[in-house]
Amino acid sequence: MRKAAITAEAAAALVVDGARVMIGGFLGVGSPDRLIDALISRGARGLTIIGNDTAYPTVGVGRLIEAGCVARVEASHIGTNPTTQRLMSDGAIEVELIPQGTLAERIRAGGAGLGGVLTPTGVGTMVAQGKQVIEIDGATFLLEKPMRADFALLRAHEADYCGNLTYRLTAANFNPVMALAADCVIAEPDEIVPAGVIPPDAVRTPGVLVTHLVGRAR
Amino acid sequence: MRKAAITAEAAAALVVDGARVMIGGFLGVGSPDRLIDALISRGARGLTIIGNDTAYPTVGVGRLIEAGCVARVEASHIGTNPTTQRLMSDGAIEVELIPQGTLAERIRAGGAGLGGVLTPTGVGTMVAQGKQVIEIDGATFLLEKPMRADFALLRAHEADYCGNLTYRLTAANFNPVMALAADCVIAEPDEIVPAGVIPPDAVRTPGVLVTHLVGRAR
Amino acid sequence: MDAKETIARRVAMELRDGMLVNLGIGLPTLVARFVPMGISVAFQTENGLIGFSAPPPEGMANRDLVDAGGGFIAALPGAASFDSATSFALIRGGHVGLAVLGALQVDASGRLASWIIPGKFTPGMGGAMDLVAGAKRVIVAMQHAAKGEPKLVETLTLPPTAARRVSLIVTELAVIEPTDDGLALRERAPGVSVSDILASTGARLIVPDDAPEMPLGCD
Amino acid sequence: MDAKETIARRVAMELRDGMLVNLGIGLPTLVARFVPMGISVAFQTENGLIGFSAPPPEGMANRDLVDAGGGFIAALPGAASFDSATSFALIRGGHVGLAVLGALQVDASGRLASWIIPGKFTPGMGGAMDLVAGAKRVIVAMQHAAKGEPKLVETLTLPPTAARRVSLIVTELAVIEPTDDGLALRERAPGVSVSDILASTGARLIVPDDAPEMPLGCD
Repeated sequence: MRKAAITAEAAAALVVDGARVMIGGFLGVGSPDRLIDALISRGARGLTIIGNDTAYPTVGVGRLIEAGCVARVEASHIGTNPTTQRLMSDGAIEVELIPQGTLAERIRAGGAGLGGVLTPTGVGTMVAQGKQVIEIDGATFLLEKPMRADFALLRAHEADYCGNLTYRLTAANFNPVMALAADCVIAEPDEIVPAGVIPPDAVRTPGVLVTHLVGRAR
Repeated sequence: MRKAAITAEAAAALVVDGARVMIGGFLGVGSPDRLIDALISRGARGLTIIGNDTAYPTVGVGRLIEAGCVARVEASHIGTNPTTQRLMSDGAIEVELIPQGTLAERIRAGGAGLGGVLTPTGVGTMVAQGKQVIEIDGATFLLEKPMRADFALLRAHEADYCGNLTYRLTAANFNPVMALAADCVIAEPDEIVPAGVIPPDAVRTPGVLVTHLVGRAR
Repeated sequence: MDAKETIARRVAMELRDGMLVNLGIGLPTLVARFVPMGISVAFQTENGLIGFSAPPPEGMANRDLVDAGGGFIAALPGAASFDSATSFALIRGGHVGLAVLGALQVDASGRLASWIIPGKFTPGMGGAMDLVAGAKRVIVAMQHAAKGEPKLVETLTLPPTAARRVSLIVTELAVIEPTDDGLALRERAPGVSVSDILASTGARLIVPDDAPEMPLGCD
Repeated sequence: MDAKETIARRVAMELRDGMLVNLGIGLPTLVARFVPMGISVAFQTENGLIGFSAPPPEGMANRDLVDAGGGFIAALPGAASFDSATSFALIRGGHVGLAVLGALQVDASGRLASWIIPGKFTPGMGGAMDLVAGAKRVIVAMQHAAKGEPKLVETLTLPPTAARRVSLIVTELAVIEPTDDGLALRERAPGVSVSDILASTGARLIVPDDAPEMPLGCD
């Protein structure tokens, strides 16, 4: 089940304008920087970005915002990026704010074939507006819908020839759940190693979930 | 956050008669054999066992059944253990059968503070009897309740002094989700190593979830 | 070629390059022996591993490495292990391209029964209900009849494993596809006539003018 | 001792041996500096690690190892890393013994507001809503007033972060506990009088006959 590596440019060409795109990372840590570069270079437009945050104007997802690639953001936090704040106020981009744990679990549900997430988070707040509230054994939960995307752009530490991925320390964050929840999963690893180099117990994302690996720059 | 190791006998003494007990393992692989020995030695009675299966009469959870420790089983499969079948027919033990993926997800939900699991599995079958059916965006899901237990008895490969656990190959199975979902979590590792020997990225169950570690036999 | 090999060989013709495949315990396990040349598939064992072959070399078995039937397996280079929640996220989430399962019965609507014979034997559903609910394609691999009784029946007399219609049924006599109009005969086993098939089938079959012989690959 | 240190020191007195603790960005982060002698706690950063200290030694920072505020941290021996879904399983599932959070407002019912000032600033809730919903205890660590306006108010004028009542409020002036009857004054900061506290508080306070001075640990 070997995969051929593609370039970041070839990968960015797959990500069509207007697509729903999950991007791993937390304030830029664990974000696929070469894929982001390539999306900016090709002048991507109208993307919906799903991720934890929009980092900073010069970092991670923030660079896509700055470059005008983004029409909509679904994230838990945009407070570190004044550009996101400003474009949202101006009506130039839409922002949906989602509690961080709910975001992770909705993506996992989308990838795991579950019908939704029943969470106590957000009950009695603005987050509950328009959502079904379900009482179970005396406790109250919001029914949050599963999330999926057309593409997931991941940053990994190591990949092997089969597409198996490892992540490092706090750079894992949303990458592993996003690997489950997109039609096309593109992983940008720091290193690529032959099959068998990553022990089975060290794999965090099985290679069958990965559509394309971004190879080393020439 | 160091933990002191306790003996399997001391651990078995904590597991009171009549308790709800999750036990890791799949046909005995990844089951905590020394804890099972100790429960049999102390003559445990009336336990509700939650696990994938009841293995074989001389293996894993099957030995608890054989020794008369068990009043009730919540599992996905009992076909490999004729004793479980016979005791169920005789009315000597109760058995609730739960689809394997639903069992894993219900335990995870119990440990993750979710109100339930919305799964397509079991819709239109006997498993759906008495359960709420929820329609979400045109698809039908069963609402399956979260599961928790008084105790989780886990088999791990390595533990460190902080209680961090690793598992090996197919011996992980239900152990990691069970670590989230019991009031008292007792782990029986093959090896115990000093803090720092297991790299952070290799940890599969963070030590904060583990109440007691079973030490090496003297 | 015995009945089981015929079934396993025919099912193997449904494998496609790059597929993630889950083979049920028993007969479906045999399919792994007949993967067509030039095709690479990944096998998942739902107790927590993708990328295995069975059995391990003599004397090399590891107690922590078994398949869902409890038999020792070997991991291939590039194997990945994971816990049960992740394994069933893969299954329920549609990441398994093909699940091959045994069955006690399949009925005219394409539903299968496989986990309980009330009052007689209650093995439990294990992972089968999730596989039928979640895999992209589900193939039932079973002998056409058991103890002279047809296993293809008009309406299940045993409790169903899922409401979902399976994709294909492969027996040692025939390949049958459940459709909106009922069970359609697609292929005959070599040397088996349509009337042989009808005689062993307890459900109405839609019989085409010409049912070709099933391909069984080559060695 | 400045206001922030007073707050951080007092909150640190609530730490208990063996606790899993999550400190919010900003002021709450300071609590880690004042862990009482003889007590060992594990700090979680919700972006995916338990067991860290901050900052790393000069020149030793790793780009893949940061806290939830984006600052470089060091991992301690025995640290464990995990993804966001697992991190919030720990938070939502009640495995975090204590969460310390900042707030814009807390009202007489003990609800906090911390994630949006409609029309002015919309940082988002990040992990705060999950922490308030799931941690065993939630302590609000905040300055008593902002720009002369009380942050303790009768009823929130900002959107709440959760319906749940927080466990304790610690400011540089007082320790206040939300109860069924309203906000109860528990302790005064050294040198602060009850009337000082009342003057900066926008909600009714239940004042005891004797409000002791808050303990601030020793160095």
